[in-house]
Amino acid sequence: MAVKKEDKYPVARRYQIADVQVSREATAVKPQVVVNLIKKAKHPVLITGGQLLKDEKLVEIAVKFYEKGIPIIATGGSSKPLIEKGVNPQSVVFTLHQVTQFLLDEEWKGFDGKGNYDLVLFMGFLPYYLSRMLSALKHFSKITTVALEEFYQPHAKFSFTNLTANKDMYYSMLEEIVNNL
Amino acid sequence: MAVKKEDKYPVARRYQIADVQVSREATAVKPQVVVNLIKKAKHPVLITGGQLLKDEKLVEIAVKFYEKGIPIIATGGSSKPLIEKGVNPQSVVFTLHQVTQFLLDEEWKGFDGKGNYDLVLFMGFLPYYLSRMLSALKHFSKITTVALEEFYQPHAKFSFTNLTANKDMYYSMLEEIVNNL
Amino acid sequence: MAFELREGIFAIDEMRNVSIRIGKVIEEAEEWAEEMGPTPKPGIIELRKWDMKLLERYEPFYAPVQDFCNLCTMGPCDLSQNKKGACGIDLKTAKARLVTIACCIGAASHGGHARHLLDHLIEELGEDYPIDLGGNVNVEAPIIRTVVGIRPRTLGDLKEAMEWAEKELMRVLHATHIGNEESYLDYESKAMHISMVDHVLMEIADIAQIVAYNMPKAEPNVPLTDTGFGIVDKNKPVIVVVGHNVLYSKPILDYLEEMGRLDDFEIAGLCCAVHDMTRVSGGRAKIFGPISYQLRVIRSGIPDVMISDEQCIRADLLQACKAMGIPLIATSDAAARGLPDASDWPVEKIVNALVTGELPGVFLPVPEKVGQVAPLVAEAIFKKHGGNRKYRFFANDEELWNEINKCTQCMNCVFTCPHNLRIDQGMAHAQKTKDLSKLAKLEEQCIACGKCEQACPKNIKIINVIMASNFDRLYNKKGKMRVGRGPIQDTEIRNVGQPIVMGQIPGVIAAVGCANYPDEAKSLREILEEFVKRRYIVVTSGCHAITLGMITDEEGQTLYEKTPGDFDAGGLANVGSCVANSHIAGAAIKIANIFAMRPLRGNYAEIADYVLNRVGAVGFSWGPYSPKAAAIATGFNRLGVPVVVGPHGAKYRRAYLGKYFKKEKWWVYDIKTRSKVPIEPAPDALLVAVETKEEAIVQLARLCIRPNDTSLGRQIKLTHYLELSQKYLGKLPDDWHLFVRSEADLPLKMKDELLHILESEYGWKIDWDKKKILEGPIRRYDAGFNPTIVEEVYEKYAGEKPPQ
Amino acid sequence: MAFELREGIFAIDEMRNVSIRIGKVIEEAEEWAEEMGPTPKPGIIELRKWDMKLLERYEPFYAPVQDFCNLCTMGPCDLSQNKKGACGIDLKTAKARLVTIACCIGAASHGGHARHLLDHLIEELGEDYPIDLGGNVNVEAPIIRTVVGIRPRTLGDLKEAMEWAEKELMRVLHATHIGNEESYLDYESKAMHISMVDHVLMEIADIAQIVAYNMPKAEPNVPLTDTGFGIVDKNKPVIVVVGHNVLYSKPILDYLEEMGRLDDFEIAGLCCAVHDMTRVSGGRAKIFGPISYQLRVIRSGIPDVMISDEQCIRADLLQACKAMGIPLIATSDAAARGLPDASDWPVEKIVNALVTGELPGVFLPVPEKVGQVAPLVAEAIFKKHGGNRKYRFFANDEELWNEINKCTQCMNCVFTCPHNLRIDQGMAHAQKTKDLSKLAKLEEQCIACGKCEQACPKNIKIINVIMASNFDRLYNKKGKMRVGRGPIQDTEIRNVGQPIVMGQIPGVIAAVGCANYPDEAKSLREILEEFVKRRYIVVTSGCHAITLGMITDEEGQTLYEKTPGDFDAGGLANVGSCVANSHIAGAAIKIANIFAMRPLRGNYAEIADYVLNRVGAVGFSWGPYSPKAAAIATGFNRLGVPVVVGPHGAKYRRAYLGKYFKKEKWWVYDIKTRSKVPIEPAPDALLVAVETKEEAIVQLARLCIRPNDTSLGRQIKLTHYLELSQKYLGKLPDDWHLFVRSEADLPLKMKDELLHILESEYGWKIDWDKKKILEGPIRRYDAGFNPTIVEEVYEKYAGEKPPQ
Repeated sequence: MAVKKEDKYPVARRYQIADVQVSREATAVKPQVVVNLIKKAKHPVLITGGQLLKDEKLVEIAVKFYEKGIPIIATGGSSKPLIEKGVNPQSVVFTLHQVTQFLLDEEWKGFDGKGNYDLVLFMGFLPYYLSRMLSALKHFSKITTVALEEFYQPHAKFSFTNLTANKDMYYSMLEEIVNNL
Repeated sequence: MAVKKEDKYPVARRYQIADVQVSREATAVKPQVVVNLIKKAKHPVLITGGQLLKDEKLVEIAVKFYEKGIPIIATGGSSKPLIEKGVNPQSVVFTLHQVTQFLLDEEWKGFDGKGNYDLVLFMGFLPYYLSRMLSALKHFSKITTVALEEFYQPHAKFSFTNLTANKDMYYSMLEEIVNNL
Repeated sequence: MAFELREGIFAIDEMRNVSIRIGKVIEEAEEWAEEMGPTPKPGIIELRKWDMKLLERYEPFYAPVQDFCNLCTMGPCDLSQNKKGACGIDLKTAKARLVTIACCIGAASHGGHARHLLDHLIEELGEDYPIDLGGNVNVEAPIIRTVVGIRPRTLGDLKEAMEWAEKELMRVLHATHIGNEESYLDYESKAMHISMVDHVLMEIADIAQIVAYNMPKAEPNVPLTDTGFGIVDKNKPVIVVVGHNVLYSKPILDYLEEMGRLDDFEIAGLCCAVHDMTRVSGGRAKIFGPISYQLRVIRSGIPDVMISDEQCIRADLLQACKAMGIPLIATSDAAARGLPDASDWPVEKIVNALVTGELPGVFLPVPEKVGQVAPLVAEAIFKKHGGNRKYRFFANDEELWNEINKCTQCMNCVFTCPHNLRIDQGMAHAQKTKDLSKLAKLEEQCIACGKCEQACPKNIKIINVIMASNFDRLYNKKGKMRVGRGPIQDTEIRNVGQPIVMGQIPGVIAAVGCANYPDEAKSLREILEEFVKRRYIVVTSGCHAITLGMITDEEGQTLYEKTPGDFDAGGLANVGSCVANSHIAGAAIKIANIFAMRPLRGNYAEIADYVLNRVGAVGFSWGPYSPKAAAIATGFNRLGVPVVVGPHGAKYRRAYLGKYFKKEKWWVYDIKTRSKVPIEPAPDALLVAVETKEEAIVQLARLCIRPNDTSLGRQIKLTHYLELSQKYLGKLPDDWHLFVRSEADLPLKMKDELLHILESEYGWKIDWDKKKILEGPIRRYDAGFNPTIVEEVYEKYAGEKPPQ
Repeated sequence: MAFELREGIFAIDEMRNVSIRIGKVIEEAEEWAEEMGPTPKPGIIELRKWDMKLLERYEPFYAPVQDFCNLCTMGPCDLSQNKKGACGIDLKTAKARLVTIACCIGAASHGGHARHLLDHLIEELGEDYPIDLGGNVNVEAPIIRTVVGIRPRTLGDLKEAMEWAEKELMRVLHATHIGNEESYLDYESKAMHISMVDHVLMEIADIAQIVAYNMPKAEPNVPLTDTGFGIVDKNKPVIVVVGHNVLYSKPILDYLEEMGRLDDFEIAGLCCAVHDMTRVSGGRAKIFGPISYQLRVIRSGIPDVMISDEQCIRADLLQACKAMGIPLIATSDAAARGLPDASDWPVEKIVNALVTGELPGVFLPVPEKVGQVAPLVAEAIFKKHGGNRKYRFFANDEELWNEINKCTQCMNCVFTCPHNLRIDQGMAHAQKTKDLSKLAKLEEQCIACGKCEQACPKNIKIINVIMASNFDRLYNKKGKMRVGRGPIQDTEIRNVGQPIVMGQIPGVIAAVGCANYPDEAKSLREILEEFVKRRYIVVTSGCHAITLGMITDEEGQTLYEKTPGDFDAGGLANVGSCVANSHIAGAAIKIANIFAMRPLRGNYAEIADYVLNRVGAVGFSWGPYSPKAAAIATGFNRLGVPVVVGPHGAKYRRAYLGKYFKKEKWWVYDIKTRSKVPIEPAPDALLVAVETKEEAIVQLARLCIRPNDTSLGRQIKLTHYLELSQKYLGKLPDDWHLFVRSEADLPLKMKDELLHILESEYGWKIDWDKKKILEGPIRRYDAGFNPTIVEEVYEKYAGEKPPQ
């Protein structure tokens, strides 16, 4: 299930060498694992970040997630290109910082009123900013976090491995997920 | 060379879960590796610690090291049982703290006047105390450090794996080293 | 027995060992009539109740950078998943403690700075030297008045505030010792306390230097000063200052002026030291750039002598200067840099040691001597090279390309860079195509921290490669910064007080702090220009103010050149260096005082409550990095001012984030109706990190909304909020309806559309004939609405206990 | 116009706004004739030169616990292998900065404590309340005299020292902000500075409480007080205090005394709070144990009410008490513990809330109210259980065994335990054999930090298992501690000054600090008993003093019961709580002053130089754990007193370790011969961590050697050093020959043997007829030897510049 060395995947290398914690590091996962996680989830959500403004491919992927029925919380201005492509995000104005604060609250009902989310996918964030949010969620919540990022995110529960040297692989892994939902 | 999972050896588990650093962790090694390191070393030394006062077996092993020509720096009072068994340590009165300070000084000629040591073996120390000294040597010297301890020592260059659950294995690994020198 | 009455110590004949000290002789007319409020010189728990109000609503959020603690010898302890360590502390409390320590360090920095200035100036000018901030400033130390409860009239008076602050630092730092607070809320309260102290300390420092050095006194129309590499005349000896405390470098100006040789030298610098040099020199000193320009400047080889004082200076400054053959004079006792103390040496000996290279630098904590030594050294070094400074990052192109060609794209640099800049791609592109443009692009984002070079296994001089790749642009950068004006005038406050409190001026955006921007520096201008154009009041200081002075548009103009320096709608006021941030907090306080006549003296909670509910001011720090910035932000938070930080700000570990959905937390007492009323979540955060400039813009507009807005004010604020959300987020914001109290709050142009949405999406009832909202809002607008969340304030004005 | 002259503020008729304050009216006879020395109220660089002398010889040693920094938002930064971070700081400098921060926090703790006490006592007793430490103490504040340069006669005078200290804290903490010092040496100098300030603060706190509360005043024969679980009468309501500041708990005694009900209650406690309670109560208060007894006491269920003040208290105290149904009264503003502030509530309301369990605790920072509330709560709670406290770690054996049987020997506990205690083996042994002895054994070493429970996947109450396994021993522990005596008498100093300086009293061993012992607590007694028997002077304080009061020998006696309380050869003097450590440093200073007539006033470097070269005192902290301990040790170091710490002390990251082989570093100026002479490396370390008690004993003896020892003194010191080395290390120490200056230095009994060794092993030339050493020693002994390493001191006494 986890990405192994003998696979074609690069090693999971922390986005920041000194971003170390005692607690468990993310399991580096292949796309199919993410697909399974989503399928099993009761209330999944995709949170998109500001890097969508600089990467059209990520917008395209997010749209596909949306089309497959995964609701989207759009942060950092990522809502704009998404809305242009027909997405109706659950929220556009709250920052990831705020959304994370909400996620940490077990009483929160989610933006859709259906209760807090159990599986949260993250895509398109500045790595250091996302890392802190994942740390908060790791230590203070039970939510399953999945980082669908170019950089491996150690504080997520599950993360793509490090794909910075191979952007095509990154995109194809994302494609593999949305295609299998 | 390094201890691998498929071996009979237990996993290398830090003596203290939160004693984390960014820098490399010790390579967990088998006895034969230590033998090779010693044989290749130009000026090796064994430093013994206070736990020899509580563990006769360690005294016995240290005596064998000595008999095989490895000089000993005895700290923490470990000199007493060693001297009783015929060992003539290079030093008895300096603490590991002081000895480490000396080791960090490239100009130090060693207690024997032959120049600083290039390979230092550690045996019989309180794990947390040794850990700090190994950290100093890791960051501020080029000396090769080898921890021959029951607890895996992450800041050494090389260390036995964690052997706390199997003292017999610990002893037998030590025996294997001295027998092959 | 008779004696003349002046201040001072008197010996009386025949009375041994008796001294008579004549206290302050105060003109009756000047007596401060204001009654003392409830909390003058508050201790560490006096304002705890106010803090708990804030913390109840704005819940602390912790994003641990490390999940363990190793401060005591029982550790290290694993605190992950909020486990407890050996002392019993859990992860959240440990983080809150660390935040408190950071705020203490931040406050101590401004405090050490203030104390040194104050002692020095009192020694020079006397305790009685008057505090005169010009005719337009009568409320001359609003923070000190509000917090300490005194009205300082002289430099000597500032000492009283200083001593109180020193006492509080010891008490708060005490609480961070192992085995004290058990609750993260109490640590947050203490962090707020020491950060309020920090604001007092900044005010002391800036007032002292303004009056003593005759810096601009609340003048909106201060001159512009030159910024950028391009403005330095390299045919003169160049003296470069770096740090924060002008007291060490001002004597250089004084000495050269005295000698009539000012024109023979270039005096330029970095960060707040030069910020304040421009304030004392009327624009004669020139600005290289913000803090992130240190390695750029040193490795350019331009300085002929470097003067360092304290704070935010590279900890390898001596090494960096030494590598370039630039002599260093370290001046502050906070940063002696391991150098020999040359205080007692004759000037010639010092100059000689530095010019010959016998010593790479000296520690010279005697300002007057620095004034003499620095020009002599610069001149001698200049003579050596004759203005022909060879070094420009690389001696020649070959050297540059040799470095570039070493790169193997191992990406160690990328994984250690604070911004994960894709240096590998820039190098690869250059290797393949001989085109430096990708590397040059990095220069716009690079903070020149140099970590990449530490990580590079090939020892490539990456910083130099980046700088050299953008050489022409960097070297020719020119801009203009408006010199720091100091405080806001009482008259300005009188003009804008009402429109701010009512909401017609949609907000005050205070862009302050350091230069760890997440993006190209020009994003800062893009964000602020949006607000200047929309006629918000924009205020700035510190490295943000400097950066703004370096970003030119297509016409080659900075925002300063296009905008007046008033504290008024559509103005861009630069108050000055870091310590001048106190004038921004002071302006908020003065609105409560001058416009609303709220008493200041020892009356912190009432003032903060006023600001929180009424003054639509938002702090903005796009590139915060230091403990000082943390203290400044936390001090604003306690005063009821929300702060938006760039994404690096998430590394401060702690934010204050309210939850719109916790309806029970959003209430006020309304003094008019004698009731406890639910309110809209405005502002809904006190500290929040945003990721992009788009997000920053929308959040800033959003957080300007206040419960006390009039209908017109709310309408204006919502207009901007909604427009900006549509512009940058692609649609109306999710929560706009929460801020609608009546149809009069709705932006005029969108009124119908919005009413329809309220009806269809939110189920509100609308009377379509009258275009009135019948049902739906959290509360109705009431013109006499008089909100407070402080029981004592309620009681004071309502004359009765607050309702339950 | 005439007015009477008293101290105070006077209004003069007709002169508005003029106050005349009459300063101190000092009797001429009492005038302090001593001239002011060179460094009164030193700033952060005034003593840098002295520090650099120490640091040159005693090189800082860094053992990084973490090799990265994440304090600013440019980070986190990898500093491994001494790499530089984004701010340019390298690993060593970062560690030195952290040490400086820790010392600041330590000093701030004593300072917060001192300030609170002082303000409170001045409010109660007035500024003029005299400082009277008894007839035998004329040099009543040696540290303040030496450092601050004043001679405090009243509580009010102490404020002057306090304010100076607060100022210095701000300046030192300032220097720890990002971007200040570049050299680890300068951070060490600042750590030393704030640690010297720490000693001033401890002196303020202890002098204030001694004079105000009439604690024992330098009395050697203070009463013994009871210690241990066994001495608490469980048939009375039990009030338990924990923390450090007696000001909050003393009112309980006062109130009960006033009510005539002292005998109806047990007042016991932990750590320094009860240490000082025994000083105010003449032994009425009882001591449960040192800081590591907190969970032991709480989970035993014995307390009926718990009073916490500040420092070293478990950060989960409220949770721990709540779990046991023990109401908590938190009293200090440094540790409000998130509790509601009950200051304004009527006593009944507070008592009711606590007794009914409506609230688990209150924050009550009003000492007088605590005095009333605590007994009422204890009595009510006691009534509920009627003395039949059910809980004794486990309700019954079954519960205990259920817990034990859960253990799977996963060893998570072992890998998180500060001592790596083999809990797994204790559990396994019990599971297999039903024998609890292995678990019981752990109780002797366990500091009850509770981390094991956090790590246990089965949620076993490991602490309770360990305590219950040793239940009878623990519950019946009884001992005696000699109550803290306060300062050392001038007369005692007069008696021992010469023998200490000459060396005939082989040394002063000061055992101070916390309870993080590496071994069974009894090892502390074993170590100190060796020195008491050998007629060293042994001094103790804090948790070490408490622990010594709990370890009984076969005869059931503690070391106190077998040893006089004098500051004299063979004595064991307990000075008091943590803040009483100031009297130990004070004693060293007083030796220089009273015996050697060296002037104290503002004369720090000379005094420290004197102590370093002449006073064979060594600090010893077997179980140091806190930043306070770090500051105390560093303060001793600056004063020239070496400190030996237990192995956990290595986690302080920094030591000061000289190198015997760097011969150029071991020199002094000899004022007598007007020359610079090489010396023996004595002492060769200022801070060193030892691993075992054997090593501790030898190091302590070794570090007592001083260059100034007379032949007789050296002979005695070497005798002990050599004997102890032979006894514990199995042979003569490696370096004994370095300390031999002439044959007269040699231990008499071993003289021949040693001469032979010197000849055969070290190649010394011996005149065997006269049994004289001809060649070999580093230097010859000279009776008039007058060493100093301070140029100014040399000049002062030699009347000329020192030789090169």
